[in-house]
Amino acid sequence: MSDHHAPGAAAAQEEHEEHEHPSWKQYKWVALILLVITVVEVWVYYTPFAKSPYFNPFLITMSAVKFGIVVQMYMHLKYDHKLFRALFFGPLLIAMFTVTALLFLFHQLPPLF
Amino acid sequence: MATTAAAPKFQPVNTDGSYGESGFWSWMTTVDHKRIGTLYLYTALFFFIVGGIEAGIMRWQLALPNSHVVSAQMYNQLFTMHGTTMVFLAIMPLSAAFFNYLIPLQIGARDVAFPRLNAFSYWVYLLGGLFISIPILFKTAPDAGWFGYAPLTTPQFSGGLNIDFWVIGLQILGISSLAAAFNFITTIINLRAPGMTLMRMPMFTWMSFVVQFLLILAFPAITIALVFLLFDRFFGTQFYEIASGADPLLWQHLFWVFGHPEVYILILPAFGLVSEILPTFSKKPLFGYNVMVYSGIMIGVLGFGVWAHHMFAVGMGAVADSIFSLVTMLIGIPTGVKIFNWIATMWAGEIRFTAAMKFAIGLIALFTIGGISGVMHSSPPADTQQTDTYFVVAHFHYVLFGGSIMGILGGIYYYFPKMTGRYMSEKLGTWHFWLTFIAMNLTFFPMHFSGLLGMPRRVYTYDAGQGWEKFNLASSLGTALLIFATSLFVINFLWSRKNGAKAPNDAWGAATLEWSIPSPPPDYNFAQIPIVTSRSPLWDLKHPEMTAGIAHSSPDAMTITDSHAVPMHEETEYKTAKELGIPMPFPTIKPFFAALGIIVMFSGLIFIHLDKFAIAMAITIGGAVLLVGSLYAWLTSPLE
Amino acid sequence: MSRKRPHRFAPAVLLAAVVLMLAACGVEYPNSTFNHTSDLNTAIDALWDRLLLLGTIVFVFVEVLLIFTIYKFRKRPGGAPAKQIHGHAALEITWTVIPALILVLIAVPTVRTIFKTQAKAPAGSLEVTVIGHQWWWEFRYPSLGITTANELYIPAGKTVNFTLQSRDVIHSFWTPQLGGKRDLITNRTNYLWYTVNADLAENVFNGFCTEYCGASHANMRFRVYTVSPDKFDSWTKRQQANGVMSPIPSVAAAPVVALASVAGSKAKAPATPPAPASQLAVDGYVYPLAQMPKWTIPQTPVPSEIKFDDALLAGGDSARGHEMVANTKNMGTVPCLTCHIIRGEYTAMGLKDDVAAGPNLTHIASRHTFAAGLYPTTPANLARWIKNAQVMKPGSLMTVLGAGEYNPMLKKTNGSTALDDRQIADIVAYLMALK
Amino acid sequence: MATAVTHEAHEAHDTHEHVHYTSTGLDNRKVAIWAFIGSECMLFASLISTYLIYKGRSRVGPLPHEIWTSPSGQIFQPILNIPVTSASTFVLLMSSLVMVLALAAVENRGKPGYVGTLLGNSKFWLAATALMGATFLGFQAYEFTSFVHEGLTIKTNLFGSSFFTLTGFHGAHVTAGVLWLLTLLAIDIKRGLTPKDAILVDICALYWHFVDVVWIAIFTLVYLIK
Ligand code: HEA
Ligand code: HEA
Ligand code: HEC
Ligand code: CUA
Ligand SMILES: [Cu+2]
Repeated sequence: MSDHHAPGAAAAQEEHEEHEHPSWKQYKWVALILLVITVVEVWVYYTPFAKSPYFNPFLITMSAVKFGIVVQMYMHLKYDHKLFRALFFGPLLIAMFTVTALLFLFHQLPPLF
Repeated sequence: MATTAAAPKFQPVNTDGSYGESGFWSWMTTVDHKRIGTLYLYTALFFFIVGGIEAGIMRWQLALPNSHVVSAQMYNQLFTMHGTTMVFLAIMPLSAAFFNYLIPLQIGARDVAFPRLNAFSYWVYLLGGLFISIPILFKTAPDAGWFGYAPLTTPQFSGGLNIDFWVIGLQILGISSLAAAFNFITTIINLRAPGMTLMRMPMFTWMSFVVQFLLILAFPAITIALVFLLFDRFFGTQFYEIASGADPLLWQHLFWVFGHPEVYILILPAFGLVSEILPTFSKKPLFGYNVMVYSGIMIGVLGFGVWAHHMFAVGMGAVADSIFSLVTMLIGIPTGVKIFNWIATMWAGEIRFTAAMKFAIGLIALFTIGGISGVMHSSPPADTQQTDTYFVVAHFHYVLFGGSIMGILGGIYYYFPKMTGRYMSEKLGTWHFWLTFIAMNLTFFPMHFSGLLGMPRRVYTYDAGQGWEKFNLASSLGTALLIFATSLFVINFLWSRKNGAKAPNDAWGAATLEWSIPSPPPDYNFAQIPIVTSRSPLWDLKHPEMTAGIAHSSPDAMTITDSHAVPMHEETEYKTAKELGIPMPFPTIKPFFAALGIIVMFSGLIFIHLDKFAIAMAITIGGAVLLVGSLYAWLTSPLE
Repeated sequence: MSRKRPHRFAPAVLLAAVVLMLAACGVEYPNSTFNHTSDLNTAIDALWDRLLLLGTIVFVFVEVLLIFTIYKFRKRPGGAPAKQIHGHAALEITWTVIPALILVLIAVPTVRTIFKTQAKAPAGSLEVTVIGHQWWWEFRYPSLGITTANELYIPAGKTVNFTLQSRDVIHSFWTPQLGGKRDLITNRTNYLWYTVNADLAENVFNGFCTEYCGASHANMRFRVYTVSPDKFDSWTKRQQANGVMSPIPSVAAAPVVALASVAGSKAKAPATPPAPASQLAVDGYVYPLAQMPKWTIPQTPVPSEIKFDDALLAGGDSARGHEMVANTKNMGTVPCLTCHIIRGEYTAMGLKDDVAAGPNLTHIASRHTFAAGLYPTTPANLARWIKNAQVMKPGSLMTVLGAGEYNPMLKKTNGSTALDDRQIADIVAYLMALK
Repeated sequence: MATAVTHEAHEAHDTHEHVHYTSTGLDNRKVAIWAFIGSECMLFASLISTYLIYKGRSRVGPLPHEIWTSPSGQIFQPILNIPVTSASTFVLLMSSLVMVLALAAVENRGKPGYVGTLLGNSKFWLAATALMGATFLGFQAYEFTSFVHEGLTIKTNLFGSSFFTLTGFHGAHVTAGVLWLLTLLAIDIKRGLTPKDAILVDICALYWHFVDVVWIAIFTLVYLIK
């Protein structure tokens, strides 16, 4: 199966990765984006939009974006071995499913039907 | 005994697996996965007997209506500890014994990824197990059932120390399971021999791999649930305090988010063992290997979506009941695939009925019954008549005893020659099997009836004339027979260690790597790491006619960087690690002290409850210092 | 030889199973879940029959296939060598699809039944509030103004909607013969409703607590009497009346105790205040003791540790007992009314159902069992109960009242000021008058 | 980073434990830390679920976003302090950037563009990350004490219990991270971290970023959402 990576191949692949490894230039942009999103989030909190039904979904989307950026760039999951992606996103998926299910069960989310 | 391999020239220095380096201290400091596996095996068997004795007393009490062998309070402690012991101290560690012993051997590794962490896991398990078990001797054992529903466990309703031992004990045991799981995940991902692709791994390793993921994902949920309870009991938080408006279902959900994956943690290793035994004794490869892998993964994943089927009586509402019911039923499909693939594995084979094989077949027969009653539970309206009755008790003993225990017993018969270099007595084993098979059904089958005829579970006594007498008497007689049968096993096990017939490398004519090295294996396992070219390397080597039709592919020679790797062969010579120039991890006591530190640290909490705050602080800080100190010493000293 | 055994053994197991199954429908099984006694029970049973049928088919198929395989392909001299088969896609798909189809056959009626049985109770049902306590049952009929304990009367043929709540830990309400169980959960309210078949009037059923709730979980039982609607009304009248001896002179003018209701339920006090008890108390229906089937009469052995001279009971004076229980001055040694409500007695206490720690005793003598179905209501049993409830029922939350008895709550032995046997006999005589 | 490990595999066979052959070519510790992080997802999922489930269920105040009047008439203001927490969130977010630079400094030690520059000064970056972590903890300590002054403790109500436990667990993770960073700093000062040691920094960084990511979720779900 393709799951096997012989070490030689892996080494070669990583050398390749090294190349793509984000640099200071990217890092600083990433930091800036994170910062801007956070500022927007907090700002929105104080605007009338905070009363809108879209406020919570908006915030959750924003923080999901931040979450994704940090994981992909700073934790270099985007550039790393795909195994790590599986090790992280698999459990994350199950965890998010569990949270959602629990919130439904305790009526913290509107009922499905 | 049918063997296909010639006896090896190799003779170990001594046969207890310790290679000259024996004695108490060598066991305390060992980091060898095989010895740790052995420790797990003995400890878990001990706890299995403890749990069995607890069950025996319970059945003695329930043999007749209105009888009074033990008090109500004692009975409640007994069933709580019976469940807790069997689940956390017997079956899980029995599985861990096999993880430890077998995974490195099956994937062609010299040890696990973190040998010292492995020792640490064992010591935490042992000490935590004693911590939670000993109170029963002083009549202060946990008494809220193995799933300890809040608010019964809150200080308001359980003021004594009983629940303290439970919440702390389980917390400690969780540490052990988690540490071990990280270790095995890394081991399986990283330490496979060249050519041992994931889809060439033996089925036991595969199922263990799935189990490790269940462990790392299920245990956090109970850890948090227990943290809340611990805080409630010691620091005055309100998580389960009904007066503050707490919702008792919070505990139930968190517990079962853990609890249901937990039952698959208990069964999948047994499934793995059976998947090793059946092919060997049918002289056929496992039928539908890929599908067996996927169904195992499916069971694991779906297992996270069914937890609330334990809560069909709590009033979750029709929608939630329906969804959980449907997902629960779905699990029957991949499990059924396993059952049929096992039967297909035997189909057209040459079946040898060794003791191990009998237990494996027993698992198929008995687990099916438990699985079917599980599907009966999965229908919520029907389950409202079944939940919390003996029908449930029947269900889970069929899957736990008929499944996990049968599989593990089969595994012990099967791997005993590898571990000790000697066979267990087949004659006693046959007796053991048939008595267990009969007694098991005699004990647990009548529970289906007593349950459907209205008998609630967890009752220390019941009134006469309710229509339950004969079923209970049958169950109790069955238990007596079960104890007798288990004694035969214990005798066989102990006797055969020294007196069993000698076993060669390949005791049964199996296909996988662990059988290519001496029995018991040398401490470094493989003098030379084999290069694997198929799923059944040893059959390739010894019975090429069996595997002729399969495509083989060696890993690219370029990619084999391990200087010890050589093409697959059977090892017949014994040399020390030194002679071979294989670096071995140093034995060390540090993991033991780190584990001890954890236990001491947690024990301090008990004194908070006794209102001895200063003592509590002193003990906790002492434990923490011991823990941190040992950890620091451990992390800064070289491994090998 | 070993390979032949499973062959003979399995059919024997099967046969035994079928025989037992058939036997299970007989009268020997007073708590059987298979009798179609209510609409709920009938719906569940229909589902169960299907589960059992399909389950049996799967069971027989798998076991027969297994036994056949291991018999046919056992290794024997001259047998065919093993065929090296690695898998078979079509076969594997088959045994994925067929179980899936079987599951559909189960899933569809399951979901239907869920939505049917969990719908809102039909309007006009009799409302009964069930409150779980460690370790006894409180039953309230908010629309009728009745509070009773451990013995439940319901009219056959009429829908009863149970509102389920708990005062302490989780319990579960279950009458196996009548229908599925539902949990009583603290800080939550659950519902369960069913209609008992009209032809089942004049029946008694056993009920159980089925969620582990502590020391005496096993002793948390109850009785359900299904009676005809007119008998139910008659019973209702009796229960609405005050206790037989009340009102005692000193508090004669006190108003009727307000009928407390569980938070959330909109109970109203009965339209007409109950008539003076002395006339009404013994009127009205009670399920005749003589008709109680033997399995509804508790056979719990009375602990021999409690010594009580039963001869004293014959001389018990109910008036003296009444004076002891209902007189404020005695509250220190005879504190019954700090925990129990006896309607009409000492209402100045103001004890409400919602606060009362123990069962409502207004008509205790009209209940055939007490202490949550643990003992028959006889003077001898009551006397021992009052003397030492802890020994009578492990962990019971009723204090130990007999002189010289050890009180585990206070961790000391009661002194001589506690109740002596004579006094207990008087109190028992009074209780036995609370018909 | 991992490249170095593989290259060195043969020469260093007996001296360094982390150069063992692995089937994927990946370092054992890195695989383990990812598995650990996966597990932590579930840990925080349980904590966050509990917080959200108990939101709005407290019978007494103080409350996160609502004014609460006690039966005795005392008025409690909404307790969460968004400006202060925004500041601490900012610090933690930026610490991730600094952490990345620390790793880059170790990985690229000796490479042009790094030698002698601030970018190549791993000690500085490590110390800065630890410092920012400590700052975050300082904010948290301030927040906790001010809550206690305003009448909210871990014992007060369901909100208090679940809030302090959730953020406390996160704070404990940050504390562990700070200690870890300081240990690395000590090693760096003692013997200097070389590209060969990059793995040590890498796993610490992964942990650190994860703790940051969890805070992103907490900040939104606990502080901002109403
Ligand atoms: C080894 C552990 C183990 C295993 C593997 C299982 C497997 C299953 N369990 Fe069980 N279960 C427990 C251990 C286990 N269980 C325990 C310990 C409890 C009680 C906890 C407590 O309350 O103390 C429990 C309780 C329990 C309940 C709650 C009952 C209640 O309290 O009311 C339910 C409800 O749905 C359930 C369902 C199932 C199902 C559907 C499966 C399925 O995975 C079974 C699938 C298998 C088969 C179906 C058989 C083989 C399949 C075929 C031959 C194919 C054809 C079959 C069909 C088409 C049906 N189990
Ligand atoms: C995990 C596995 C497991 C196993 C293997 C068993 C094994 C057994 N269990 Fe149990 N059981 C549980 C898990 C398990 N159980 C759980 C989780 C519960 C729920 C607890 C709860 O409600 O909280 C439970 C509950 C439970 C109950 C219900 C209690 C109640 O609700 O009131 C009963 C009642 O009969 C019972 C009986 C038995 C019996 C007779 C055995 C037998 O199979 C035991 C057989 C074992 C032996 C026979 C070993 C003893 C051997 C010797 C003594 C020989 C010694 C000889 C020498 C030293 C030479 N178990
Ligand atoms: C501390 C509170 C308390 C006091 C005081 C108390 N009881 Fe009780 N009583 C209880 C509780 C609680 C129960 C329910 C116990 C159980 O069934 O587990 C009970 C049950 C009973 C029952 C059984 C009722 C039934 O229907 O099952 C009787 C009869 C009884 N008490 C009589 C008395 C008498 C008479 C006195 C005074 C002499 C008394 N009790 C004092 C708490 C109390
Ligand atoms: Cu109440 Cu069990
Ligand atoms: Cu389950």
